[in-house]
Order: sequence, then C-alpha cells, then structure tokens
Amino acid sequence: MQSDPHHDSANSVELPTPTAWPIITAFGLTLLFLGLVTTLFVSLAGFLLGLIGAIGWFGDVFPHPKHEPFPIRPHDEWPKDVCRVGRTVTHLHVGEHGHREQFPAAVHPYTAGFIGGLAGGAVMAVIACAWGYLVDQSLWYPVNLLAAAGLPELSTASTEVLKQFSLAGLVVALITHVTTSVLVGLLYTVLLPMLPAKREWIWGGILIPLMWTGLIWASLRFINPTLNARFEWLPFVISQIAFGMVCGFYVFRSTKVSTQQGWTVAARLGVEAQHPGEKKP
Amino acid sequence: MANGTTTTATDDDDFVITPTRPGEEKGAWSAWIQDLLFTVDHKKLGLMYIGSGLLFFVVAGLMATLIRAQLAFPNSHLIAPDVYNRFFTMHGTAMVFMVGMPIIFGMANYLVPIMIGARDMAFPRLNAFGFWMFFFSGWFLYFSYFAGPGLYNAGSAPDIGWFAYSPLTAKAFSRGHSSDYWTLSLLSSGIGSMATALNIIVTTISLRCKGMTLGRMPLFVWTFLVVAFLVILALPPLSACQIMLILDRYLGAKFFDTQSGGSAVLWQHFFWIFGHPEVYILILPGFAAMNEIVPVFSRKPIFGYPIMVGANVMIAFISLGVWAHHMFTVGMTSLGNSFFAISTMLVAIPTGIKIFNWIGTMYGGKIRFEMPMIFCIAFLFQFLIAGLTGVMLSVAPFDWQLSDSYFVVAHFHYVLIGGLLYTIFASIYYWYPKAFGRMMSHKIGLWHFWLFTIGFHLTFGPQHIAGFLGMPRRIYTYEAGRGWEIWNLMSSIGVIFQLAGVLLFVWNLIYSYRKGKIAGDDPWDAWTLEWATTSPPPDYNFEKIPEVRSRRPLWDLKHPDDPDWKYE
Amino acid sequence: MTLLLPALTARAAEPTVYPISNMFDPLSKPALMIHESSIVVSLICLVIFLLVTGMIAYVVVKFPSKGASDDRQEPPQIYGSSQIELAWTVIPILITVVLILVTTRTIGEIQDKKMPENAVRVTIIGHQWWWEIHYMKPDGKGGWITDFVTANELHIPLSPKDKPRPTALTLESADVIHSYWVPQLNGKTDVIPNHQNHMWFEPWATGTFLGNCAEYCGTQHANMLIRVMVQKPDEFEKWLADQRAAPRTPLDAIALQGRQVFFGNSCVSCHKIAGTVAVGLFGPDLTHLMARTAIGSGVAPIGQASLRDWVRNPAHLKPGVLMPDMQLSEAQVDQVVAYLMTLK
Amino acid sequence: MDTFINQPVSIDEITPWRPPSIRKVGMLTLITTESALFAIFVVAYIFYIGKSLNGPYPHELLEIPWSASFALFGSSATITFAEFALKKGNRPLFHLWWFITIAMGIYFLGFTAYEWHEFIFEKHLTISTNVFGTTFYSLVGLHASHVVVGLLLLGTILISSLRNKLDHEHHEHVEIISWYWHFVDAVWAVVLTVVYFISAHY
Repeated sequence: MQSDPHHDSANSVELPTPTAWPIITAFGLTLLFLGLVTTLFVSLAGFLLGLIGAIGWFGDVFPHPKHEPFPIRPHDEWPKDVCRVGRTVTHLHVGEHGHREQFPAAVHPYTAGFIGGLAGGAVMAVIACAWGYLVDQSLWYPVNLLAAAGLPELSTASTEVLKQFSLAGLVVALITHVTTSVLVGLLYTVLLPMLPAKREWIWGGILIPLMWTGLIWASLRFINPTLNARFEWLPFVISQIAFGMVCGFYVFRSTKVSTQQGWTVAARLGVEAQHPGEKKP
Repeated sequence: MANGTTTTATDDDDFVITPTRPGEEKGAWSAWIQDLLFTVDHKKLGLMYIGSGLLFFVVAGLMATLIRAQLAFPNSHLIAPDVYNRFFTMHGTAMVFMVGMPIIFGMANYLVPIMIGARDMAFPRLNAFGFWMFFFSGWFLYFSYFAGPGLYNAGSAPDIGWFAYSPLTAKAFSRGHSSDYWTLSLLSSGIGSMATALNIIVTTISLRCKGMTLGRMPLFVWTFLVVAFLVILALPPLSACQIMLILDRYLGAKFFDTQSGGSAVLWQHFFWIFGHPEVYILILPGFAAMNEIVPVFSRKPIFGYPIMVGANVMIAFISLGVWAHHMFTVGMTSLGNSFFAISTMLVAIPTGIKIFNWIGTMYGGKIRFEMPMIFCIAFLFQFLIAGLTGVMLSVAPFDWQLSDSYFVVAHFHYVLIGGLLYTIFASIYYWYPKAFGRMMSHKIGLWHFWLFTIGFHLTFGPQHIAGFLGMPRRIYTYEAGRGWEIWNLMSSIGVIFQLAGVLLFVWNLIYSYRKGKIAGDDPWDAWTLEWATTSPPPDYNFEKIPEVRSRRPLWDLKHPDDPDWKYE
Repeated sequence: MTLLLPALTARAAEPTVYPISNMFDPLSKPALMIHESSIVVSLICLVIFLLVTGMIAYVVVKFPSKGASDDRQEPPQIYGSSQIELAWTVIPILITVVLILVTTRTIGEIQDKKMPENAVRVTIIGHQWWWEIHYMKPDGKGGWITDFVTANELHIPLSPKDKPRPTALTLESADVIHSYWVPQLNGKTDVIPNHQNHMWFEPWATGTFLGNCAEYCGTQHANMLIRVMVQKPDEFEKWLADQRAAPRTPLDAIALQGRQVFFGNSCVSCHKIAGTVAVGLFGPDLTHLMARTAIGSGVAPIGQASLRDWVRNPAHLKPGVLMPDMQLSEAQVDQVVAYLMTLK
Repeated sequence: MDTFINQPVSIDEITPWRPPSIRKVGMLTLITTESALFAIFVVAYIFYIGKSLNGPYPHELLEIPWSASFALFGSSATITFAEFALKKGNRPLFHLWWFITIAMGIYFLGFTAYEWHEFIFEKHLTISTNVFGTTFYSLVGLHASHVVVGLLLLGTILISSLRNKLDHEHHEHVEIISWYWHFVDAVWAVVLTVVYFISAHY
C-alpha cells in the first residue's frame, strides 16, 4: 500500500489485514433491500447489520488503516531474473539505425493535403457552378443537387425549385463539399506516395478521380436519386479531374517533413542534438 | 522464459505431475473459506469475481438453452408464455449484470495492479465490499425464483425484459414483487460496480510504479481506465431510474405513470443513457485483452499505441451521446433521429481504427497460434460482423425495420459472445498460467474452440435472416408458414454445439488445474509486468516494486542490446 | 436474398396472402424508401466485410511462425505508421459522410411526409394483446372523429402509383408500449401511452400482409399479430359501407338464446356491439366479428370450432389473456357461439 | 528484479515520481459519479416542469429559501476558515469554525423538514399527488440525504478531533471532506436555480 510504505522491512511487506467488515456491510445492505420484497423485519436486521459493519469498518481504517506484515518468501522462491533471450531481432534496413522506425520516416505535411483539398474543392465548385450558370441558367442548381443527397425538402423538389437559392441547401452542400474535399486531400498526402507508379500525377490527377467517378456512378441512384435523375457526365468528370490535378499538384510540391518517429526520446525532447542515425530520405 | 531457453507452450500433452504447490495444504476447508470471506487481496477477489461470473454464466446459459428449445419448432408448447418471459428477462439481466460486469471487474482486479507494478488496489476493503455487493445481489436476483408463489410458474422472477420498459413495470401491469426484485438487485449491484470502478480509477492514477507514465501504461490498463470512467458516468443514470421506479412502485410516485402525465419515453431515455455506454463497458475490456494478446503472439509491439489510446477515449466519449439510437422507433423528431443516427455512425470510425491496427500488429509478425491468439483472431472476424451490422442498425430508416427484430438479437450476440466472450476465453487461456501456475490444455482448447465457434455461428448467423423476414424479439412462439422455421431450427441446433464447447472449457479449467503443464514465470515470452513475478504471484505481487522505462519493460530486459526505451 | 422472396407472380391479381414478411420485398412506398437506403448501407458493409476479412485471412495465412527455429529471430518491431493510420481513419469518415447524407434524407422523406386530402385516416390503439382500430372522419372543424371501430384487422385501399392514396395511421396505447410493424408496408413505429405517433402506408399490391407487435408488452406479446388487408378501391369502399351498417338481427332460436346469455353475463361490460346495450370498451368491438378472418388477434382462424374453444375458456387458446373464463355451460357456449356467428 | 536497476539513466531520473494522492482522486471520482446521479434527477425535474395534471402547482407553494440557502452557502466559507485554522495549527479555532459549519448544515436540514411538513400537511402535496410532487420530493430529498451524509462526515471529524485522534496525517482527510461539502453546496446552487427560480413560475 502506498499510504505507508515506510513500514516495509527487508523481510516483510505491509499488506492490509483481512477483515470481515466489508462482507458484513454488504450483506446488511442486501438484507435491507430484501426486506422490501419480503417483510420489513428483514430490512431492520439489514440496517442494523449494515450499521455495525460500517462502524467496524471505520474502526479498521481510522485513525490508521490496519496493516500486518507479510513475510517475504525465501530468496530461492523469488521469480527468476528476466534475462536476455537467445533471440535476435530482425532489423529493417532503411537507415543505419532505422530498424524500429515508425514508418514512414518522412511524409508530405498534412497541411499540404488540407490546403490542396480546399483548393481542389474550390476549383471543382467553380467549374460546377459555372456549368450550372452557363448551361442550366442557375448558379444554385449544382449546389442544391448536391444538398439533395441529405435534405428531404430538396430531394422531393421540382427542377424549378432546385434552381432557386436555398439557404439550407447551401449550408448542407458547403459542409459536405468542404469536409469531403479536405478529407480526400489528406488521403492524397498519405496514399499517393504508396502507389506503385513513378508518375504520381497520373494517379492523383486522373486515375483516382476516374475510379471515384465510377464508384459514384454505381451508387448514385441510392445516394442521391435527385442528382441521378439529372446527371450530366461532362461537367462531373471535368470537375473531378480538376480536383485531382489541383490537389495532387499541391501535395507533390510540398517538401516532405520528418515524423521524428525514429528519433530517441532525448532527441525529441531537445535534450540531445539529434539522433546520430537520423537521415533525411 | 526460465533459464533463457526458448521453449514454447504448445507441447502440453506430456503432463508433469508435481506435488501440491506451497500453501495449498496449509489449512482445512474452514480456513480456506474464512480466507475467501475476509480477504482483501485483489488477486483472490479477482478470481472470486470471475468464478462467480462463470457460475452465473452457466445458469443464464442454461436458460438460453431452454429458450432455444422452445423456439426450435413453431407453435411449441414446451414452455408456458409467462415462464418463457421470465427466462429471457433473467437471461438478459443475468448475462449483463451478473456475468459480463463481474468477469470484467475480475479481470481488472486481478491484472490492473500487477500490470502497473502495485501491491494491491487503492482501497482494498472497498474492493471486497464491491465484490460482495455484486455477489449478494446476484443471489438476490435468483432468489426471486423461490419467492412469492414459489418455483411453480417460476416464482416472482421478473418478466419485464432486461430493459424493463415502463409502464410495463408499473404496479398496474406488474403486480406482486417480480419487478421489485429486478430493480432492487440491479440497484445494489450498481453500488458495488460504482465502488469497484472508483477503485480502478484511483489505482490506475495513483498507484503506478516508478516510470509508468500514462504514455507507457499497458493498453490493457488504459482501456480499463476508460471503462471505469464509463461505469462512473453511466451507472448513476441506471441507479437514478431504479430509484425512481422504486418510488413509483412503493410510494406511488408518478415518474412513469402515464395516467398522471408521466412519460413512458423518459424511462427509455434514462435507461439507454446507461444502456448504451454499458455496451461499451462490456466490449472495451474485450479490446483490452486484444491489445495485450495480439502483440505477444505476433511478436510485435501494438501497432499505433497513441492512436489506440485515442480511439478508446473517442469510443467512450461518443458512446455517451448515442443512446437514443435504441429509440429510433419511439417517434422522435426527424432532427433527433438524424442526430443520433449521425453520432452512432461516428462510433464506427474509432472502432474501425482499432480493427485495422490489430491487423497491422499481426502484419509482418510471426504469429503463434496458441489458444489465446486463436480466440483473438476469431474475435476479429466476429467483431467485424458485429460492427458492420451495427452500422446497418445506425441507419435510422433501416432500423425502423430491424429494431426489435431477431436481427438485433443476432447483432448484439455477435458483439457480446463473438466479441466479449471470445476475448474472455482468450484472456482465461492467456492468464490462467499466471493465476494457477499451470498451462491449460491446448488439445481440449482446440475442441472447445471449434465446437463453440461452429455452434455460435450456427445459432446467431441465421437469426440475422429471421430478422430480415420480420421475426420480432421476445416472442415465446410463432406460427408456422412465415418462413422462420428453418432459421430457428438451425439456431437451436447450434446451441448443442455451444453447450458442448462450454462443457469442454469447464473441464479444461478443472483438468488443467490438476494436471496442466507447469507454466513457469513467463510461459508466453510476454512483455508486461505481471510476467515478471511468479505464477501464481505472491500476496504482495513483487518483492521489490519494479521500475519501468518503456511500454514493454520485459522486452527491455530480454533485449538489452535493443531496448524499447531508446526509441519510444 | 432472392431465395427468400415469396412468389412474386400473384402480385396485384386476386387478393392473396403474403405469409413471408420479407423487409427486402417492399410493396409500399415508405417500405421501398427504407429498402433503398438499406441497400446502400448493406452493400457498403458487404464490401468492407469482404475487404477486411481478406486482410485478416491474408495476415493469418502469410505471417504464421514457422516453428521453433523461426522463433529465434524476432520480427521487425514496427510501432505504427501515421500514414496508413490516417488513411484508415479518413476513408471510413468519407463513407460515413455518404451514409449520413442518405440517412438524414430518408428520415426526412418518410417521417415528415405531408398527408394529402384524400388520405385514409385511421387511429390504432394498442391493448394488451390486441389492436383497436378507429376509422376516422372529419368533424367539420378541422379535426377528426371516430367513424366506426373494428379490431385487429386493418383494411386499407390500394394506392396506384399514378394516383396515390396513402393511409395515415395515428398510434396510441391504452396500457403499455406496443409497436406496429408490417415489414412489407413500412418500418415499425412504437405505440406508446400518453404519446401520439404517426406512420403511413402506400401499398401498390392487394392482399393480406402479416406483421407482429414488435415491442415486448407482456405475457402474450407473441400473439399480438397484425393483419393488413390491402383492397382495390371499390372493394375497400364496400367494406367501409358494410362496417358502418348495424349488425343483422339474430335469426334462429338458438342464436336468440345466445344473445340472452351474452347480455345476461358480463360480456357487455367489456365488448361493444353497435346498436345494442353492449358498449364495453375494454375488449375488441364485436359488431362485425364474422367479417374478420381470425380471433384473439390472430391466434386462430375464425370459425365455429375456434369460437367455441375461445368462449369456453379463452386462456386455452391464449394463455394469460385478460378475458376471463365465463364458466358457461356447454349449451350456453353453443348458444353464444351461434349468436356471435350472426355478427357479420 | 535487480536487473531493472542496471539500466542506463534516462530522462525520468530528473523528475521525482509522485503520483497524486489516492484520497483526492477517490473523492473527485466520487463527486463525478454523484454529479451524474444528480444530473438525471435534475433532468427529470426539468422535463416535468408544467406537466402536472392537477394541483397544487409550484407557483402556489414554492418560496425562495433565502435563509437556508444563505446558511448552506455560508457553511462553504466557514469550512474553508476551519481548514485554514487547522493548517496553522490553531485547534480551538478549527473546532469553532467546524462546529459553525455543522450548525449551519443542521439549520438547512431543519428548514427542509419544516418546508416538507408544511407542504405535506397543510398544502397537501405528497410524492404521489402529481408529477411536480414526485420530482420535487425526489430531487430535494436526494440533496437533503447528501447533506445528512455530509453532516455525518463532519461530525465524525469533530468528534475525533475533540478526542485528539486527529493528527497531522489526517489533514488530507479534512480537506477531502470539505471538498464533499463544497460539492453538496454546488448541487444546492443547481437545485435552487431549477426548482425555486425557474419552476416557481409554473
């Protein structure tokens, strides 16, 4: 027990004395409850028993919690020393000391994904709204179509209504669009370097948007029947690819930063200068 | 890893018979019983928690068997409706409060102090009190079978379902004392639970050994810290609504009296403010065990320790704000329904992270298929199903169909059996050598695993489909011709396999206690502090309070050339 | 799922029974809307399930220890990867965004639907363990009052897609919580005392649809069955007219005696027969008993045999039922049944 | 276990290892759980404001209990003075302030008893009269029961101190009991606002 560790001697440990009061108190309380479903005499007995238990318990812990010395086992019964095992550890050969790094040692900064996502989302929104303004004669048409995925009053509305401004539609569309853009931007920072191609821009700019478009096409009937009924391929694909290009460009342009995961505690705390094996990839 | 050899624990079939361990023959039965009654030792209390939990598990499990026997065929008259209703009420109540909670607290009691290098819990007497409160309230609950009209027609056992929706619990619809048994026993076991949770929190925060910072605490302890906080926050609402119900039933208060302007929905809100976190109170300890067992048997540290801690905290936090997803059908506003649907879906994110991180831990490792690991892998698969059906239920419109159908029954049994019970099995196989000094038999373990797993999927898999076909929960019989017969029959057959599995497990516990292979201090070559002491540990756990410098103190000692503390 | 589907051929033909209440076979508009959002989430979950199961299988197959000699070498100790962890945090969030949009839209579309003028208005009151059904008519002051009362079996009109005519249900309870659930017509809505709930149907197939009470409500929760008869508009109007009319007078002697027994015992304090002194409200309205297909809220098909069984001792068919055993003699039972059989 | 000592010195050696006291953490946890309990009763009270089907209604009965509130809030100050006195070693002053705290607590309880007596026997509001009675008596009663527990704890300290059983190591006990007392006061602030200020208009 931490409360009085000073009583420990070389041969014994102080442990709390076993006591009957907790079980008596608990039994008293149970009887108190049991009386409510049987007869009140049981409750009375339970109350008395609980009271006695509580007072006894108090005597156990006040003024000092009761302890008794517990003899320590003879030394040969002690646990065996934990010692070196005959096993070696496989090391990954990234850097000289990099075998236990948290991978990757360096990443694109998350801010790049964040800003890239926002920028890509902005370009995408501009293209969509421009298309809506020029072709469908309404700036708000694409906005409302997006919001119709989550808003029942828009999903059941006519095309004329969809072309008018709706505050709820704008808010929902904005939240959805910004959240999705930022999240996809973050995904770009972490996923693009993993992809098996040297030309990352093809993946990020074209292939991923195309895959994404295909996925949306397959599920749009359920996710957003309103948009599905009024779907236009060309602006959709163009805006998706624009997003990919802008966001990807932002992410690749950023310099990678170290995650510090390979550094020692001391190095990270700034107590030591730097881990000797730390290398910039 | 005695003497630096690299023996593994797989070849357990050549048993070594040794004389009884020191201390075993010290006293007669009376001394032993006296020891159990008066002890304040966290290890004994922990084992008593788990032992009595397993006892109630068998009783409540037999009730489930009878339930399945009744439902095996349509229009069955095996069990009278009122008896059946008492069965499922007692089955649910006992499994949650008399099986799940005590086993979890038992694990925490036994392991948390050793893992943080302490000699006992912060308040050892309160710990004993918490155990006895649970123990007596368990018997109190079952005593209802003998009370009132006696065993005939199942006595005064409660028949109101484990969530006891008002006004079915009102005096007008529940005469006699059956609902009072339910309320009072849960109130008193709640007192014990809160005492124990408080104890776990204080122990974890204040009794860590030197160097055991929060960032180095084993994830097991971290998870239990989160669980204890959930208990502290979620149990009081349950106690509060039990008090209200007692006031209603004994003093004529009007909390849930719909005739006097009381609200029936209010009970549901209060109950589920407790009830949903309770689900996480039950499943997080499963995660805790996974966090210890998967790394050891993959021979790698846990993948992404900080994010695992964060995910635990997130799950606990979100779980306090999702309760009304149990109430999508009560007619909340569309805004309310949307809010709770969204918050529920958010839980999937940290839960998903945990599943992926466990797979990440196994990836690139050298997996040893010992019994604990086998149960953990089955957990991964089953909990994945449970999680995904949970996502389906979170979509409120889908829930309008699925709620209170057999799909829900299947879902939460995948959570509680496929999730929690599997990790309890894993934990028992993993820590049994520590508690009793002997390995459990691998051969019996495999039989146990396969029989139980087949039975489990056979029982609860088809219930998803019965739910799709419109079968509601809690019906004691159903008419033929509605397409439910085959699924129910499969379900009932599965129970036979599960029973066999559990029997083998119990047999394994007894058999290995007598004849299991001697375990040694550290049979699994593990890394946390409990393996640095003897099996079983002495009353004081450690001769000298240890000091740690990393998340894996024993790894540091075993690999002095390549310790963790250099890199964390 | 196709294996579970009932025979689809009989649809919209002669009235038929759909015994299998498969929620993936919706035949009414709200059920279809639920079905579509269910398909989205089910497919997403299926894909995730296959992917993650594949990952589990991969690591289990690919990375087992190759025995004792292999164990001498520990694998590389990797602590984690913020990159991949971020990826598997962000992707679920994106999926969640999609699910949130679908869910909130569907909730609003179903729950906040405005009922048109031509909607059939019905109030359903849950009892332990049967359903009281009020067909409503306008009271002329903008509200609704009861037109006539029936029990357990709900008749509603077909709602052609080009000329929809929804049925608007108001749900109330007389005692404990119940839940009204006909999977092929709509999801369930709880029936709560001191609390009004609403739901609606717009079916495009005629026939009898089955459902259950879906909230545990006491001993006979299992036998609180629901039958919804969807009828062609003309048949429905005829049914309405029949229900509004008073029951026929008993014809033969034995039925007359049964009438005496019925009114001489306390049957009248619980049951109502329109146009007579029987005005009890505690049990089901018996005015047009024989127009229904089952008794005891679906516990047995209606007929002389089942009625006899029921009148002799209701608890025999439905243990725990709140209707008491009236202790009638065999002759009296016959007479009462004969009387009941005239209530068409 | 000796091997632990042989490890190289790390950054941890610089700061001493001093985890927080078990009693303080325990009392904070207890207060957290009690807060959750009260929160439910407060929510129930708020939910049922204005939903009584029959009288008596809150505006007919409730009067703001100025003197009792003053006593209870004041006792939070006096218990702090007592603590200061104890820290300075001034035992008689400690006894005085501690006794005043107890007296103020008892005055508060006395007021509640008086109020309840009046409500029940003169205004005919019992716990089963309407939902106002139900939520009022349960919430105020729950708080009063905590005042009783607090008084028992305070009394125990006073008696042990008068019998000279209270020595230096018990200062922390005194401190955490004062925390509990402050908590009971804080709950009264909530109850006062919800019951006597807000609901009194209905």
